Amino acid sequence: MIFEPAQIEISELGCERDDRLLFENLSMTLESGQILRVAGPNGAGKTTLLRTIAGLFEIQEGEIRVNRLPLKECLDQVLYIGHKPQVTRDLTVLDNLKFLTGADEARLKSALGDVGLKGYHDSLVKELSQGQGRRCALARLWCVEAPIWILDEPYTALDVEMVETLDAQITSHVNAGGICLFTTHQPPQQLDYQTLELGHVD
Amino acid sequence: MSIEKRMLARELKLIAARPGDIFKPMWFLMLVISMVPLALAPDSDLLAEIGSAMIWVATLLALLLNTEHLFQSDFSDGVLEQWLFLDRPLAWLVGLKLIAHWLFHVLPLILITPIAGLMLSVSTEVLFALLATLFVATPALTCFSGLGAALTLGSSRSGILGVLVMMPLFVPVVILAAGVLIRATDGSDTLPLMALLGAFSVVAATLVPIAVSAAIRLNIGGSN
Amino acid sequence: MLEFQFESIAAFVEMTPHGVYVWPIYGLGLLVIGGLTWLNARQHRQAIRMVQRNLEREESHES
Amino acid sequence: MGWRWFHQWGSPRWFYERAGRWQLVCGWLALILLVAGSLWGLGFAPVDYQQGNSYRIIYLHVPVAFLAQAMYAAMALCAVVLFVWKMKLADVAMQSIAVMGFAFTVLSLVSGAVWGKPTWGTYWVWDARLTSMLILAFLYLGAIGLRAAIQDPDQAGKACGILVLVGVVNLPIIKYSVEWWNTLHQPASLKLTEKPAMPASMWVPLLVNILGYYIAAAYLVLGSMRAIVLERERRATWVKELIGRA
Repeated sequence: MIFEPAQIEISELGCERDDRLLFENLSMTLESGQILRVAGPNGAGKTTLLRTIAGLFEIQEGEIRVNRLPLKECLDQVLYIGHKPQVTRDLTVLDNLKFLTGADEARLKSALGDVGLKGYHDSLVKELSQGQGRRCALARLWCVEAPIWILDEPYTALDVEMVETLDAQITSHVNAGGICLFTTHQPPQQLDYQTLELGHVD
Repeated sequence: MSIEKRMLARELKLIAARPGDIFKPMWFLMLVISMVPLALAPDSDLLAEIGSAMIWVATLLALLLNTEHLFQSDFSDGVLEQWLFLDRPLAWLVGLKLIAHWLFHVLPLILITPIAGLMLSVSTEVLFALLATLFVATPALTCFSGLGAALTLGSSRSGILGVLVMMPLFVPVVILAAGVLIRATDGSDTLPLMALLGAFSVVAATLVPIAVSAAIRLNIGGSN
Repeated sequence: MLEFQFESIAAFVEMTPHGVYVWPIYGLGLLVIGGLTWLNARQHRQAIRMVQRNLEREESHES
Repeated sequence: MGWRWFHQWGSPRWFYERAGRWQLVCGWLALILLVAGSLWGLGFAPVDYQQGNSYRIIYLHVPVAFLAQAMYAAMALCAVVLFVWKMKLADVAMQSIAVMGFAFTVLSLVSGAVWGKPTWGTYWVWDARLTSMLILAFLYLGAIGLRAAIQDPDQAGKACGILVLVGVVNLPIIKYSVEWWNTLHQPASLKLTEKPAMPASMWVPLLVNILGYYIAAAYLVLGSMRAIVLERERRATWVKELIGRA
């Protein structure tokens, strides 16, 4: 599928947490087709920035507009995957995804095939390994139609093969007109991305 | 499938996965009720007199017990923050969750109170009044204790703080319900009080989810 | 209007028969207000000391 | 940065410096009024023909009971200011008022109970006023406990704000229901009613003390707010300058 041209406009964003200034006067515009990696040392505010853009944190200073509308009105266009498992351990893989995505069963099963969880749809999440649980959360990237992806450490607990699959999926997403923001400690080889360095504000 | 149906379906599946969640509060209720004659005296007249009030208080405590962690596991799994991306206002989703909770966790509790009533020799008329008050009052109680649960989400050492914080707000509900029970014992008209209780419940069930959603948003904004 | 209602100071203190109830309450009131004043002052002192410690630490870092 | 600028009340420094002076004025004023009012009430107001000297407790009990309720309303007002204008000073005020309000509520409960002993022959009756005061004490405790349980001060403040707002909406309902409950259960003879016709020589000192306690409360709240502002702003430059200079 092809997305309408999308745009995220961040202007003069500032954030302070626990009396520490994380970033200030952060302005940038992200357009369809762009991949942005947010980099920086631990505690630099990567997660805070991503969660702010995802609308999970209240904006302390500045403004974020998506397609010229305030962020709050556009949250259904955002797909956010964070540190937490985002799956319920006592439910099956399929039930978890059904609740979060609302997609039909056939689509979900094919997405599970894409992330290498074919045949696991009836397993409870607590029976899966950590990597498999992570794949289950990531499977949403194959069955949700949101133009803006915000991925916090998506590569954690993935094997080489899955990393490649994920890179390919991100590439095809932005080629279709999506936007992707992510953080990671190991820079991915096969992506064409820009980098935003955090942790240099004083 | 609409988000509303997905919410309810998920709740049902969670219950199927963790049936103990339903039974523990019932177990608690029956235990508390069994303690009453032991602490007081096995005198059935005496028990009948205080029985309905005891059952009310015990049900209230049992309800608090199973609402205390209403949002906790979804919050720590990170599922709760995904609610923000669903195409519905958070307060609406919270309302759905509370309705599901009431249907699947509170209603069963109410339905076993007649057994407790028989154990404490409560008369049939009073028993019906008791059931009616519980039925009408518990939506408000569920909403308030849900608020307590949401307010204390982010704090790791909250203990039963959510319960302590919300209990004073139960005063009007308890008083009105007691009024109904007293009138039922006298044989006088209970309808006006029931209507008042119902009105309180409806207003609480409409407004409190907004406060709950504010509390959840606040706690999501505070966690990493 | 301003006429002392008791015959002596002793009667004032005694306040027959209710002195035992009245005086402790006023004592408690004094205790609460005084205690809160003391607590505020202590909290204030502690805050100042904390800032001073931070300043000293920063100075020792710089030198 | 951090504190959103919202005329002077948004500036912690402005508040901290001004509040020191206000606190001093309030403190002395309260002291004068309270000493005058209390001595007047204790020694110079005429004896009540029904209750004897025990009624002299009202010169403490009534002002403190007024304050206990007014301070909850003040806390709710602060919560509104916090949510509408994001003014953090309102949160500081909320934190201070919760503690002071609780103290005054307990004081009014205890003084009410001690007054009850010679008047009704018992320390505690489930009188409507006593009961709703007790509930109020629990509401204050909730606000204090919730704040203590949440680490991040901003978040704790907002959580408290939600709780206080829900509480203040419920407070009149609680009061009415308790009153209704009371008439349902209690014989009217035990109802605590002030005699409407109180001679001026009795109510003038009461008025002085009411004013005195209100100002004393302002003094206490300001003092506690200053300490909290300093504590929260300990990393701000103005604090370092202020204390470094001293």
